[in-house]
Amino acid sequence: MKVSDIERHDTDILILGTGGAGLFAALHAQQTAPEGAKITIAVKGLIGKCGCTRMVQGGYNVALGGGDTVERHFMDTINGGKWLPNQDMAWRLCEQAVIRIRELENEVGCFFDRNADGSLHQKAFAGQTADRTVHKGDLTGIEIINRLMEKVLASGVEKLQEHRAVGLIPTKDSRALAGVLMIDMRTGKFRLVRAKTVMMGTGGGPTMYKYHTPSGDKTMDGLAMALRAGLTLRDMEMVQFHPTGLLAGDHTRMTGTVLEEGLRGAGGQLISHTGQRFMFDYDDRGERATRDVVSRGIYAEMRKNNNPEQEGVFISMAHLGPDNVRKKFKGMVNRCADSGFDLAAGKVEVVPTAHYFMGGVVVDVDTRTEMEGLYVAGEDAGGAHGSNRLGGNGVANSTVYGGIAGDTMGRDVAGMSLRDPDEDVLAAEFERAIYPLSRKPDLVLPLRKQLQNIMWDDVGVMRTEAGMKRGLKGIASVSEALMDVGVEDSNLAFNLTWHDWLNLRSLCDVSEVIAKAGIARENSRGAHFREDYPEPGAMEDSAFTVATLQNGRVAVNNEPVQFTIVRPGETVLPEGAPETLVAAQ
Amino acid sequence: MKAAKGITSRAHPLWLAYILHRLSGLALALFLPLHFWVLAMAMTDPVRLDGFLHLTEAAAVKIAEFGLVFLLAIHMFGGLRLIAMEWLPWSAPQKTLAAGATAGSFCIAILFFMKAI
Amino acid sequence: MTAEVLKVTIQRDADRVETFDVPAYENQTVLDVVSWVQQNADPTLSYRFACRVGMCGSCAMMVNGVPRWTCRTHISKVVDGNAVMIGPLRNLPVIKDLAVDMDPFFDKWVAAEGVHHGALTRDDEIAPVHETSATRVEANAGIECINCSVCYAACDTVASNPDYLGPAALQRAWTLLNDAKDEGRVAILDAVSGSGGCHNCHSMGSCTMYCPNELNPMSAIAGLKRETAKNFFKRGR
Amino acid sequence: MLSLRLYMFQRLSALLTAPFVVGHLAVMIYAIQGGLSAAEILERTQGSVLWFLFYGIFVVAVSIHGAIGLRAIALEWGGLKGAALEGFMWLVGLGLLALGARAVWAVTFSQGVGV
Ligand SMILES: Cc1cc2nc3c(=O)[nH]c(=O)nc-3n(C[C@H](O)[C@H](O)[C@H](O)COP(=O)(O)OP(=O)(O)OC[C@H]3O[C@@H](n4cnc5c(N)ncnc54)[C@H](O)[C@@H]3O)c2cc1C
Ligand code: HEM
Ligand code: SF4
Ligand code: F3S
Ligand code: FES
Repeated sequence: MKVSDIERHDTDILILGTGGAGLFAALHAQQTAPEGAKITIAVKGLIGKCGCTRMVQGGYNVALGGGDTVERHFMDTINGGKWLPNQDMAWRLCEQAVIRIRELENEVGCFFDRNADGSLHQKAFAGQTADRTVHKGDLTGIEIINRLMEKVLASGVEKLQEHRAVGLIPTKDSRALAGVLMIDMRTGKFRLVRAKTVMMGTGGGPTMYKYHTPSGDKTMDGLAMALRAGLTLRDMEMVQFHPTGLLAGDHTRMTGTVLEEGLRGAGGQLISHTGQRFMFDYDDRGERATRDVVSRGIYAEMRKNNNPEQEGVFISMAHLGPDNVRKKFKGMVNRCADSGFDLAAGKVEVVPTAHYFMGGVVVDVDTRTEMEGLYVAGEDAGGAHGSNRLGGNGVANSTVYGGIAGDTMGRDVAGMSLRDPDEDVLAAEFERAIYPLSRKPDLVLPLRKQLQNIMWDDVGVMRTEAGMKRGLKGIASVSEALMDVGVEDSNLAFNLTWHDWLNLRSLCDVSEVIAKAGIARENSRGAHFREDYPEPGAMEDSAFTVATLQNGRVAVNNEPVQFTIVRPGETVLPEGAPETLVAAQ
Repeated sequence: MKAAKGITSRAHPLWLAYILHRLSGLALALFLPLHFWVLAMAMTDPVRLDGFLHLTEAAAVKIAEFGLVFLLAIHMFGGLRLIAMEWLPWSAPQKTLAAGATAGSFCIAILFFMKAI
Repeated sequence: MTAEVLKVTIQRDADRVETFDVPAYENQTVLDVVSWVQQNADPTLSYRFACRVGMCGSCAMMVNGVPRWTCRTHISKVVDGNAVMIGPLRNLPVIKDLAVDMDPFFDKWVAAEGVHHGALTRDDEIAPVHETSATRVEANAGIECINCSVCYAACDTVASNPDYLGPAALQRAWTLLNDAKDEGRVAILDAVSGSGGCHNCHSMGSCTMYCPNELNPMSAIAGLKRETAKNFFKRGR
Repeated sequence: MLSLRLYMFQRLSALLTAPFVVGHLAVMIYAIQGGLSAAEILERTQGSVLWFLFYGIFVVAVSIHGAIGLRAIALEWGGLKGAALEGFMWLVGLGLLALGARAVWAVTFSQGVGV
């Protein structure tokens, strides 16, 4: 294969990914772009059938009155993020969520659960001071994405399905983006799609951990591409772990998938290897403490036990009455039953599992990046959550900012024209992607497992400087070893092994950034916990990490947080507002 | 018949009801011209008609006719079942209906058979 | 499971199958078995999955002749002795090996008007809806469909009539018809009354039988037939 | 490719047919006692406007119903499409109607109007 074999394709607005961010961008771009503008949506899987927005269970955070306000939602988000969020982004998220949820119900056709009087039902995730989470049973994401997917499929946008983006190709002066290099996965051929504006919504995805929840297509491709293209990434040490991932063994993809938060909320108990409840040793809210706290509690118990035969702890629901559990958590009970566990009457082994990535590309409140023509939204964008994302703020973030990206692109595109790509970068990105095809074929999987173990052990739930340094070495050795692993090139059509290789390439690249940013943050905030620096540090002096690639090396710096709306110790809530509106459980 | 390729586990009551309905309808549609032709002999050749009707005495023909009445009955009940489930606002006891339709057809056919003997 | 090695036969082409020896592990799903083959034995094997927990509907295949979500099917549930036969999902064009092109399925979803027709906008309040109202209950019955195409693969009418919209698309149309917020009644009824419409369904029930979500497209389609018939009398067409 | 109209014709003709089938079966069960003969049949039916209407409507309904039914089978199992399919349906329908009409005529009025 030669560079000259790359097929060239032009469009006006290109969208990468079809999660909440991608699909909303497509709809909004259509509403705001000038008549006749061509919109193209490219995605690693099938439209709407990949990514994590579809996997959202718990729901969507939005303040809809009843005492709750945008201000309160905002304060919860800032507190949850331990004062690290970009406040303007967090504000916009909370404010626009109100509009977005109405759009979802009224224009897109979602149906969310109701109260007896017909109004929207809202509940509270841990860390919220109001019943705020709108949901459709415990399958909220399916409802949101199915409805969005229908709209987009019916809208007549150009579809490039099973097209994997492998490189952002800038202009010669590298000021602006010219297009995106992709592999048409079904044929194995390359395609350069030039566009006036590109939105990246590839959804991060911390799947470099031994236990992880995101869908299989998410492997940090977007952030790896952004890094190579010279963009700045922030908060890269911030990996959220969900406390209860299913532990079903090494040989099943089921391992790591989420057992929902609601189980603990409803009174589910966590039991250690000795058969004891332990969460009250760590926090007086017990099992109902926030995700980060429970994850660390479980991790500590696992370390105490240190038994490779029985790694995790157990979640037990039986005391709530098996029939009751079966009725209330039908989906979860069935899912466990499929892998041979009885959630209703028995106990199920669980581990913390990498769930969400708070870090991402630095953007402004309109999703613009430093590079003209490139916009980033959803989990790929950093800033809105700071050090921790509240349950329910993830899908709100991707849908709110996806829509904003669509609007912004639709407006910006009018004054823009197609740009010529830097052919040298194009050639380099192409060579990079076909690199393994010229090596001697070998297995990719063992290296992926190796990386996942390293990240879990050394850059995981609890971190130390020594551990992360060891982790960096490990990452480097996997990274190097990968360059000696080839992929058989006899048939490149739908060649998953080639894509496994490329996935691992992205994961290695971003893992290094995570470890370096982790080392750079010498305190513990939100999801980032340093055993050697357990204190959070003064909130007034909060800083966030920024990482860039400089001369081929990852450099991490700290930047002070700008308290543009509220300063630590203050609040935007009116005086005398109650601490929480959630009725005590 | 492309339909036969692929899926192998079709043996559930509703699919069986469908195939029975289709085959009985098909058989009826094939038999009908024959039936008409025989009756039309009343006009053209009454003697031969009698010859045919006498054949009904023969056991083999009896069984064939039994089959035919059975087909008619099964198709009718099956069809009424379908129309009921499509047009009446209930649908839950589908399988029972399917079984009931078959049972009803059997009753009629057997009644016919008994009388015929 | 007693077998230590599974004999996994995979349909590679219309007329080519290959058998692989796959080590049996605890908690293995059909998807895990397929993945094992690709990751260890034949790196060129193609298949599709995403969520791995029965939410995305992209992993369905024919397993011993039955359409199933492979990510949620424990291998012990399907092995015959220690053998299992895996093929691409029926009724859709094969891209390669076990990966099919799902576009026809979604084209029909759209053709059945399977998309919200709303009159309200983001500037309007969210309308109150009573979950216990008869129409809402009916709409809710099919709403959890994940468009996995299992029912579409199970249906013999789809197999023999390329125009037939199929159970999932029609079920979506029925859901919308019952959705108090949807304003597309006429368009939906027209869409399901055309040449590929609901009247092609013979109520063979395989859709309902095999839907892994325990949904009932057959009864949804019966609902469409009822509504269109009523309309026929009213409007004379 | 059964559109709504064909569907309605088929269902309505089926509903129409059902009572006739029941009637027909009843007569058969009654008539078959002691064997069948041409004379016996003709005796019952010759010259009767009622029987003419009974069997006449029956034949019309069954022709419509059967033709649409076979059309579905021709489409799904026979792979017929387009004009061939429609032609087949009309052929079956008109064929059944012709044969049926001839038979009804034969057993009712072919020998002139009787008593
Ligand atoms: C199991 C689970 C449960 C969750 N529950 C909740 C919840 O209850 N509430 C909440 O608020 N949040 C929840 N989240 C988080 C939430 O899902 C995410 O925050 C959000 O959906 C991310 O949206 P996104 O559009 O950025 O990315 P995604 O929805 O993940 O979409 C990413 C898209 O990019 C595509 N893509 C990836 N790489 C490439 C490439 N190289 N080229 C082209 N396309 C590519 C993917 O295929 C996919 O289509 C949950 C997440 C998981 C995993
Ligand atoms: C007794 C009254 C009858 C009723 C209630 C009845 C009902 C039905 C119904 C509802 C169908 C549609 C099936 C479907 O779409 O899946 C059907 C199909 C059919 N019927 Fe009848 N029918 C009757 C009599 C007859 C007779 C006498 C014949 C003989 C010509 C006949 C021939 C057919 C054929 C060939 C089909 C097509 C089968 C298929 O599509 O699977 N029917 N019938
Ligand atoms: S109805 Fe069931 S089988 Fe059919 S697509 Fe939906 S979830 Fe899948
Ligand atoms: S299997 Fe097919 S025929 Fe109808 S009832 Fe289901 S769609
Ligand atoms: S992988 Fe998503 S449903 Fe099986």
